[in-house]
Amino acid sequence: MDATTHAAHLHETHDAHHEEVGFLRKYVFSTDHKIIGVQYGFTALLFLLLGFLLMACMRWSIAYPGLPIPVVGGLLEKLFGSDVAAGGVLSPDLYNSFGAMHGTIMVFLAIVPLAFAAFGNYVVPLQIGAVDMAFPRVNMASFQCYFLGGVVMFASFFIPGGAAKSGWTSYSPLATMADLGHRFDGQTFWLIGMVLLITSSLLGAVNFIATIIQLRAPGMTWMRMPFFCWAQFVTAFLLLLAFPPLEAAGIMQLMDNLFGTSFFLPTGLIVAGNPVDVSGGGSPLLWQHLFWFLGHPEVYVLILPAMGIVAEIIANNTRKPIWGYKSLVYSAFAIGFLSFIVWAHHMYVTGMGTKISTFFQTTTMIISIPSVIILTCLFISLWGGSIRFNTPMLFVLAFLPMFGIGGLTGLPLGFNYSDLHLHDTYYVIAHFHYVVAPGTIFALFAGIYYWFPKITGRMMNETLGKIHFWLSLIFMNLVFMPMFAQGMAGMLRRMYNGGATYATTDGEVGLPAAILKANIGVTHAAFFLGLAQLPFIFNFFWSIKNGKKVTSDNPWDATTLEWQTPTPPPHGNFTKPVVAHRGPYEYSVPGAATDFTPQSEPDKKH
Amino acid sequence: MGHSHSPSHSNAGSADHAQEVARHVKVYITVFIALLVGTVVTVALNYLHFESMTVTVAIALFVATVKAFLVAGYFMHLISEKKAIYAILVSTIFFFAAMMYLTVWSRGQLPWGTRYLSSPTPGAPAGQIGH
Amino acid sequence: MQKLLGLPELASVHGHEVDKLIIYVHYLMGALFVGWTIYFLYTIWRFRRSRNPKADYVGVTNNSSNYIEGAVVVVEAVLLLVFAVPLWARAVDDFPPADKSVVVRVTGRQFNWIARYPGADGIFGKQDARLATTENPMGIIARDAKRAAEDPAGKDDIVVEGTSEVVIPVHTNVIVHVSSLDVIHSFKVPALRVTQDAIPGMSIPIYFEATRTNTYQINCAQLCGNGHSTMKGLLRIVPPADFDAWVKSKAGAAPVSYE
Amino acid sequence: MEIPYTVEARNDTGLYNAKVGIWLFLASEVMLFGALFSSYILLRVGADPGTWPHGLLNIPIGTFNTAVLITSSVTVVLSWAALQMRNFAKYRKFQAITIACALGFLGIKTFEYREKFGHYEVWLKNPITVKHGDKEVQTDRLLGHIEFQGTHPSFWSTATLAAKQVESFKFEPDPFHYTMTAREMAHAKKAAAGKPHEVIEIKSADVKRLSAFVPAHSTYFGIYFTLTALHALHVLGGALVIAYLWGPGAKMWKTEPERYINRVEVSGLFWHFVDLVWIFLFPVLYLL
Ligand code: HEA
Ligand code: HEA
Ligand code: CUA
Ligand SMILES: [Cu+2]
Repeated sequence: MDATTHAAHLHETHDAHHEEVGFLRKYVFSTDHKIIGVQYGFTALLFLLLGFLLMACMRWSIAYPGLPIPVVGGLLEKLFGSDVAAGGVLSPDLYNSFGAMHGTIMVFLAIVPLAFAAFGNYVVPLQIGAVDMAFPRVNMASFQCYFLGGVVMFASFFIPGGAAKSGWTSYSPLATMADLGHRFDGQTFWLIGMVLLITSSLLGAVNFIATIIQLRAPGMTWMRMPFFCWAQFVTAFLLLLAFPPLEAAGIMQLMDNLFGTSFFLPTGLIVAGNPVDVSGGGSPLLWQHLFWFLGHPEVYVLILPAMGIVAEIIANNTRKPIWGYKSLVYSAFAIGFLSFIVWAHHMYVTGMGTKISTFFQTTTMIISIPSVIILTCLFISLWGGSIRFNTPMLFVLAFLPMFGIGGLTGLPLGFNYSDLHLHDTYYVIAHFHYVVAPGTIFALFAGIYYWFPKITGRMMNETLGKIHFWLSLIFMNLVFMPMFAQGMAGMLRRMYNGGATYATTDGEVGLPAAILKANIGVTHAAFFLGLAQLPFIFNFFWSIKNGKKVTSDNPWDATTLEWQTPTPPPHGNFTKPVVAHRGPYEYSVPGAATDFTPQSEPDKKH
Repeated sequence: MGHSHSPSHSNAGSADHAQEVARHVKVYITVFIALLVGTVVTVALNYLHFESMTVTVAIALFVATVKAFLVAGYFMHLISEKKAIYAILVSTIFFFAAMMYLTVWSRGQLPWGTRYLSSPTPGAPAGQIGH
Repeated sequence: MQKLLGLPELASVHGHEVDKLIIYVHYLMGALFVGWTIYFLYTIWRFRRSRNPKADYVGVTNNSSNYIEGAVVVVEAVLLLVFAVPLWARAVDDFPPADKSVVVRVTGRQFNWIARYPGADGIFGKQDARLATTENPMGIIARDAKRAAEDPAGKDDIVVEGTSEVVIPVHTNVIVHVSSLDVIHSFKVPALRVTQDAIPGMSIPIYFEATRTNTYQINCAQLCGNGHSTMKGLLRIVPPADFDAWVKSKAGAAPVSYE
Repeated sequence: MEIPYTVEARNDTGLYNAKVGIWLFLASEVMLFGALFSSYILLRVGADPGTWPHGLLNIPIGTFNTAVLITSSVTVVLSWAALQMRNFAKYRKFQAITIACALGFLGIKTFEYREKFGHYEVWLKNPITVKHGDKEVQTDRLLGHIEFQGTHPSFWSTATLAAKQVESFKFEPDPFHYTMTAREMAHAKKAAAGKPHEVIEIKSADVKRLSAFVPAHSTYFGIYFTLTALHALHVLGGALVIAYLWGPGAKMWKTEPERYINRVEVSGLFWHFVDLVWIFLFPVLYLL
């Protein structure tokens, strides 16, 4: 299918939009990269909210297993039936559905679309001085696939049996057997949804790479590209080459679910005392390999665009060039390359021989180095700057240590022997949430505050922004910091009762009471974290209409090309052809009139 | 021969361009025949039923690879393609190889004493675990 | 440090090494975290706009960053080559001689654990998945009415099912073959610092030596369905004498089932 | 607003956009089929003895289909060459052949599929004696065709017997089984050639498992159908694009010949890739 749409679309790039276009063509079926970017942004933010709400219900169940969820409990019972949400209490089944979908939605429907598709679509063509993406129609198709995928995923909540229950990792055989009662079960929907989302990402990736290779403005040499574009470029390659294997795996699991094949079902399965009537001969580990072959690159898909945003905003608000631009670029490439050969560090406890384990431990340690380098460069970039503490910058500054913590805690997981104790505990949960939540999400918030004026022509409110920042920062840490302790103590993830089963009783050694009690604090912190978003949501919508109008096209006195366009940029972006004359971060150039010299500014000398 | 492939049709129709294309047509035909021959060879060899599976596999895959190179090289005129394309393809092939090799390798690379069970599962003296 | 990190009670010999590695890594993390945090806080104070209105185009000129990164590389290399790799090699390659160890087969299923001992003859009986019934969930041939005769070795196997109890002697090498009947489970005993996924179609051995007599919880550390969070097992570590007594008490007796 | 390099090549890369696009897309396709190939290898390496069927596919037909696809590939390049020579008529002729080949390929594949759906393996509770070629063998696994009430049903499985309350059915066993080596199979087939098919009566009560050669039969047929079906979808997709350019899309030849040639080239690149995938699929699935 994608073959046709793709090949067909490839060629129909620019009979698009010549005539005066109506509302539908302008806002719904638009091929303008900026509109598509905004479409992606809105949809993704809504999914971010949904992902949060699911998690909020889960957190309640973790803290107060067996108690009805306040406020929404009744609604849940109405929506999902009293067999899974009796009296508004989350049943283990429903919890598992929520858990799987929280992960899936956050990763594939919220953060990636926001970080890669939304910001990438809107900003990259502007930053490289292009009129649009290389294949506008493909771009539109990409969004439509994403939207469809989202619809399918969302719909799966309401089918008999409910949404997928087997974790966002969907390990076989569970994924195939979790819901034997229903032919078209949540897992099937999940797989179909994933195939759509993957297709969307592939179309997007092709488009980004082609655009960056082909449509850079005159003078925009590779090493004059803003780091954000580099990050998106590498990210696109990760999506392009890491996603297809999961698509293949998805197709195979679909076959297992619908046509009774045994790709991931070994010989001799016995469920509830009865032999399962399948041919067998498959391999559960095959699924894990194919999943994590995507899974690990995926996590860098989550972080690289964020690092790109951070670099842009740091340069702009320290009023000086990024320190070590070249090493940033090379590190991004190193990460991209290495992320394809570390995946089995997610499979340390599946039973690994010395050689293979050594290989993956080594690559895992090596890949941590470029991240160290990137973070170090960003830290050092602060030195000697003249730092402006506006809202975007605050979020960016917070990103650095937050990602640092998340990254550092990846190291003990990276060794097979220490992972023995930490695997599948809340230590892992805390590790990656530090990277994606106070890490990536903060960077995305920063990006929203930073580019909002370019998109809408109005600034977002600073005071509300700062409130949003401080509350988010505090509660993020209150949510995730305790999880390290819980994980160290051996509290496992994916437990609807937050590990209550494993409480220490007289006669058996289990979890200390304090560790379990922490669940309650974390849960409340998570709720407050949600409330902390209200200033943002209000600010966001309010500023679209009533925000302070920007006085110039370049409110932040920035150097990169997106600020050389009218505000908001018209269709076709640049009013006059742009040429890049210099690097991306020429701030405080000695002897220059202003403390910023835009890339498009011709040299005085000749 | 690069320029004639890259669609610089500015000189399209001109005499030398015509010859250029004509020469390629010859190449295409030759490749076509080579491919057919390759197919026939693989199938024919298959009817000989070598004792060792390895030989059969080796030959079959070797011929297939040669055919693949012919198609990619001439029909898809990679041999005269730009290096940007090469860069993309080389990295792709590398990652594909890594995926295939590491996945298959890890299947044999297991902790001492690990067994793949099949029904029926052999009993084992507690004394000697392992294959 | 153990306490500081909040590592749980330790009850195995090799677990000591696990903790050591965890602790060493956290020293590295701590150093980086503290170092960079101090630098970070100082910098944003020192170079705030009001105090430093004019940014410096060049910034840091010395290459101290290279030394920091270099140091990280070296430390990671040491942790990897000196500790992580050899330790893992020991964990999966040099098993204790099985005939001098207590060998148990622990099999997970939704949602409990089945422990199986070879019995007096020290030989595990054959299984055939196609014989599986609710009474004979693993399809042990010796327990199948029609085919029992085929495999006398299985007769005296001790099978503890329904209670998810595993009994082992203290201060003795124990080899556990971890497997599963249906979906993937994971045999995790935090106190012993062991985790091994129980994968259907595979039987993967781990070994350890317990250092304390006590009852520790066996966790299922892999999502395995709606009973996952309740799939608790109990590992009873008893003095060798008691263990032998326990084995005798079970030997010959009909397969224990508390269901 | 005009997007640059849709027709002429950008001089630092030497490429026009669609060319970059299609090659990137093909790169991802390599990973897609690559993952399935890896799975094939892993499953095959892991297969228990006697559980990996071989020699059950129709090699002559497969060979013919390979030839068909190769032919279509050459006609694609020839048509492209014709366009470069500004010979539109010739281009149309060649692409017509391409499309015909594509349809032919799909037709033959469908026929092959149908053949498989009606071909069975039955696992018996206790062994019986059948002729494999010229010798008698004891076996509890038979290949062959079901005859039930004068018809040759497809898609039957163990469940069907219960559902249809079949007490017993007629079965024409093949004179071989894939547990033999390739050589033995060939020999048995030769020996049995021309001899009349024996038909035996099988009681459903004696059947342990019954499966047609459908994906559920074994991981081999699982991967066979998955790979070939996915490939067939690509053939269909490619054919549709080529047909579109051949028919309605051809208007562009009058207005923007250069761009039209590019489109043909790009669709051609995709087509060759599809051919290239088959070049591996054929030996791997049919011959090994
Ligand atoms: C964006 C996402 C992201 C990122 C960037 C990372 C980065 C890393 N991850 Fe993470 N990881 C995940 C997302 C991510 N991970 C997810 C989602 C999972 C769980 C999946 C699941 O099971 O559901 C996971 C799980 C996971 C595991 C499996 C654990 C288990 O299941 O048992 C492992 C094991 O090796 C691992 C390792 C690493 C390593 C070594 C890095 C390295 O790249 C980190 C390198 C970075 C650093 C080393 C930081 C350096 C910092 C400084 C030098 C400065 C510090 C300064 C201050 C703090 C002020 N991760
Ligand atoms: C990018 C990925 C991502 C993100 C951002 C998050 C964000 C959060 N996650 Fe998530 N989580 C995962 C990926 C993610 N998670 C994954 C992969 C798993 C594993 C699933 C599995 O086990 O299979 C997991 C599991 C997981 C668990 C463990 C469940 C279990 O194991 O049983 C918990 C428990 O606390 C948790 C909590 C949180 C919290 C509190 C946040 C918070 O940070 C949320 C913060 C977000 C908000 C506060 C919303 C803000 C909303 C807006 C700004 C909307 C604005 C809207 C408009 C303007 C229109 N997550
Ligand atoms: Cu068994 Cu989780
Ligand atoms: Cu990872």
